[in-house]
Amino acid sequence: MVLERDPALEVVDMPINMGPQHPSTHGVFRMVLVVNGEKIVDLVPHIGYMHRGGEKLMEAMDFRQGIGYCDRTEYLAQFSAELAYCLAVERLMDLQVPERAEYIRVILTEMNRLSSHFMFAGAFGVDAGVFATSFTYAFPQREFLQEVFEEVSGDRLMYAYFRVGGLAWEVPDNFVQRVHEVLVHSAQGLKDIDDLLTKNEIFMARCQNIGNFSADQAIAYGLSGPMLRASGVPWDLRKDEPYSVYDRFNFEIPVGNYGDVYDRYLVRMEEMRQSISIIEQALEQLPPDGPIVPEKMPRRLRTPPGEVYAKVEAPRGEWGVYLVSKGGDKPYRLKMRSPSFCNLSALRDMTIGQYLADAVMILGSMDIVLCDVDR
Amino acid sequence: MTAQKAAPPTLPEKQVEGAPVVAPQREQTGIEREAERLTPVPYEPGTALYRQILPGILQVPADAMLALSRKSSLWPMTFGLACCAIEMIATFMSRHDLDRFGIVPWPSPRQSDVMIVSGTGTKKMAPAVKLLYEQMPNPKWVIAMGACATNGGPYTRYDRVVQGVDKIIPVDVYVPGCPPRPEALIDGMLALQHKIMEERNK
Amino acid sequence: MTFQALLDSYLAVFIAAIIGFFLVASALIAARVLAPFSKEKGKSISYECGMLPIGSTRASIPIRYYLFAILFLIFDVEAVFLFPWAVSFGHAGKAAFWEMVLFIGILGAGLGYAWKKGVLQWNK
Amino acid sequence: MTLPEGQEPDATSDPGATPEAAAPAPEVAAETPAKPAAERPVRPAKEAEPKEAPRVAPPAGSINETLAAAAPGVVFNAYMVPEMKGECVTVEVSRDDLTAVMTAARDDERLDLKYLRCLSGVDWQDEGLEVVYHLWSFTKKHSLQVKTRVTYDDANVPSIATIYPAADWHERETRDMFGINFEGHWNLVPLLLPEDMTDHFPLRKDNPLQEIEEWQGENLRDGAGEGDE
Repeated sequence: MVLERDPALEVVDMPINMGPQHPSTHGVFRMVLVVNGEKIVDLVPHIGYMHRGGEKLMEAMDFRQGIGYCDRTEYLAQFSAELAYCLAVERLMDLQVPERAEYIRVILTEMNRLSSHFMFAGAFGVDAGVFATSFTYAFPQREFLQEVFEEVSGDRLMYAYFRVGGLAWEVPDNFVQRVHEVLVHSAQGLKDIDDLLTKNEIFMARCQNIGNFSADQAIAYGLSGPMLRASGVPWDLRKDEPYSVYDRFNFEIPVGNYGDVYDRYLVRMEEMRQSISIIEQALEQLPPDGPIVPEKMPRRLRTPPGEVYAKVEAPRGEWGVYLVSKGGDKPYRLKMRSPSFCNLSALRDMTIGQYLADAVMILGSMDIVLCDVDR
Repeated sequence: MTAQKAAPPTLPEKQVEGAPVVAPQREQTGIEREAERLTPVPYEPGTALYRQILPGILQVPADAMLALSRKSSLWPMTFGLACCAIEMIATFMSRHDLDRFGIVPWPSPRQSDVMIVSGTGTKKMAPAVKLLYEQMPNPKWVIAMGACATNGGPYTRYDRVVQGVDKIIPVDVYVPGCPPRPEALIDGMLALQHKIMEERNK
Repeated sequence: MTFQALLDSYLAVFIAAIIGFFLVASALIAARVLAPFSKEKGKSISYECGMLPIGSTRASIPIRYYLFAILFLIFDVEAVFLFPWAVSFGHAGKAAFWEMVLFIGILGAGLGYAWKKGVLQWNK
Repeated sequence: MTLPEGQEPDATSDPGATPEAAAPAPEVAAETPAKPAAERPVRPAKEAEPKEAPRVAPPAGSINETLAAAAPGVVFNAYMVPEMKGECVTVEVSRDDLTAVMTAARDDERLDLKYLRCLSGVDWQDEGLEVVYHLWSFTKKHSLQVKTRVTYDDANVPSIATIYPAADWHERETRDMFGINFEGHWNLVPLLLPEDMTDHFPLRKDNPLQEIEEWQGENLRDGAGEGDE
């Protein structure tokens, strides 16, 4: 006589819904965690809650109107998105961007990287349990940076300041002096967050050795940016495939060696220091005057038929634009290769086997922007 | 080449006189199934017990006192959808402090009074928005922050976007802007407070 | 301590209990009376981040949570005993001190044993 | 967004440096008072713009020879598009030997294209649907662009999610947007669309944009429109 066990008493894996409205999903991302006690057995990510068809609408807009959608798709690193879009169209039309415009673009993109990483540090602190302290450290620095962006482009968040071929208008006269001021604040803010989080016992215990991803796993899953560099692949588009004038600055690329959550945090912190030094070098080499739009700008932006894949090192990774054009002033097909989308696809294999509390840390370390994921 | 290749309708074999022509039942397309998920939530103010038991003359001060207390401690639910969420967080933070109005961001709908819809309401997110709105306790208000929540904003022509959150939940205050500046959101909050004081005796 | 003094000291406790009761009662009654209730379709659905709840709550919880709960309970009760001792620590005399040290020692040994057996680790 | 006023193009500017672009000569700048129609220069007739991007054979010794060696028995035509600045050789492969090419690209140590950078679908309307793969190699520092084209009614492409795990979500997204069915994909459930919407493909060219609704009066709560002032 075989005693079979009552199925009701069986310890079954419990699905937990970490849904679209959740303080630590950085937006509308939903994942169903199948949990056995504290260990995560399976993870089913659901995205698409912010899919609002940026690519379809950009096909209906000509090249000047499409820039607004780049900002709204990647709304923490707007200048990187605009830069990639402008590089794609400029390379398609073989336009030569004047010197001064290139330098101003680099300065603004690197300042945007600072403000994006400050947002990461603030949000990551909240995930680690330092409830609002890291936010109150990070956001004043973002406000200083946004002040300069507002003086330059007129808007706090949606700049639409880069144009195909250069810039929309001249920067204000005290631009260089304002940027120096803001850099002093940013350096101080970076030091505050560093003192608050990096050497913190509990923070290190929570971050180290979870969500490890080896180098070839990271390459196989198509990760890019700080996620790839934290896994030990020294790959930075600004260094290895230099675009615009990045080859004229010298800066190092921080590379982690374990690929865990703590390395990703350290890589981003080090990247902020490198960005500050890049901005300072760019400010010195900035030609004081000169055109910001090429003289021979055609009145209507018509591109020859063809295709181009332009890529930029955005704070989250490689933000690429695959632009197919059949001639005419509207892109025929425009695919935005967003780094958050590719990094997020690796979340499942990073989180299975970890504890429930670490899933939040791993998701936070990816620094995803949900509109970038769903486009 | 029609986009939705619906299954070809099956023709009834023989037509029996007088028999009602049964419309060929084809399997619902995705869009039709989604239509009933997007039905708007009716606005129900709900009636408080003290309105029945307190005599009329005492209701006026009670309403005034309640409205004053409700308006000066509005707890918004952190419901950051898209780019407007960044401006909403910037408004909560130290420079454009919302705490001075008694506005404390609250993660769960069970204890929050205001739902700030900051971002685009897509059709996939609409059932979640409706459910969260229904789960909020009753004196509740909705602020549609930004152009996307007001009428779809720059994404209004895409067919996966609900053209304005007021098509699914009743909205009280619309804050213009894409994204609205923190001052605009504060102005929206003050307008809501003014509205609460106005509507107290309904 | 005459019976009257005893009664007076318990009077304070009695008054505190009454105030506590009325505080809680007023909060509940105020919510019931003042809040405008409305029976909406989704109001009673349990909150799960905006989604319909999945999985059943009848699923049986792994046994390890029970161990954590018991350990917490033991040391919570220990803390309750520590409070009166800590208050009267100054004039309680030596014996009370060593008695409490013995008490904490026994519980500490229990914790050490549990720690060594790996109860505090979650590894399956 | 108008052109900055300082940069009014003069009438004689030739249209940019792109040789093939037959951009129409811009009209006469408007500073001079409007000339009577008779003297206005007749605009040269616009030559028909080339619809297809000019294709250049890749130089000798480039990546497509190594690919041919690595994946024998696969017929493909390789070309380069000038706009890609000589950086990307494009290989058009038929759908059946796509997996052969992909495994060769990833495993062959001469190619070593371990990184799938981007996978995108393109809807060419009458010429069918096209899937474009961008591959990159970290060690060899070269890139390859692989294209396959399928017709509308049997839009099936073998899935490469097993070869490149990065393609998993890209393929699900391309299926959502274009309806290209990737056979062999382990869970081809809609990713960006609701789970039960498998017959609506938003990014196809014949799927129109939604009309902007006029004032949405009937959906607003009654009395919400009047405002109190």
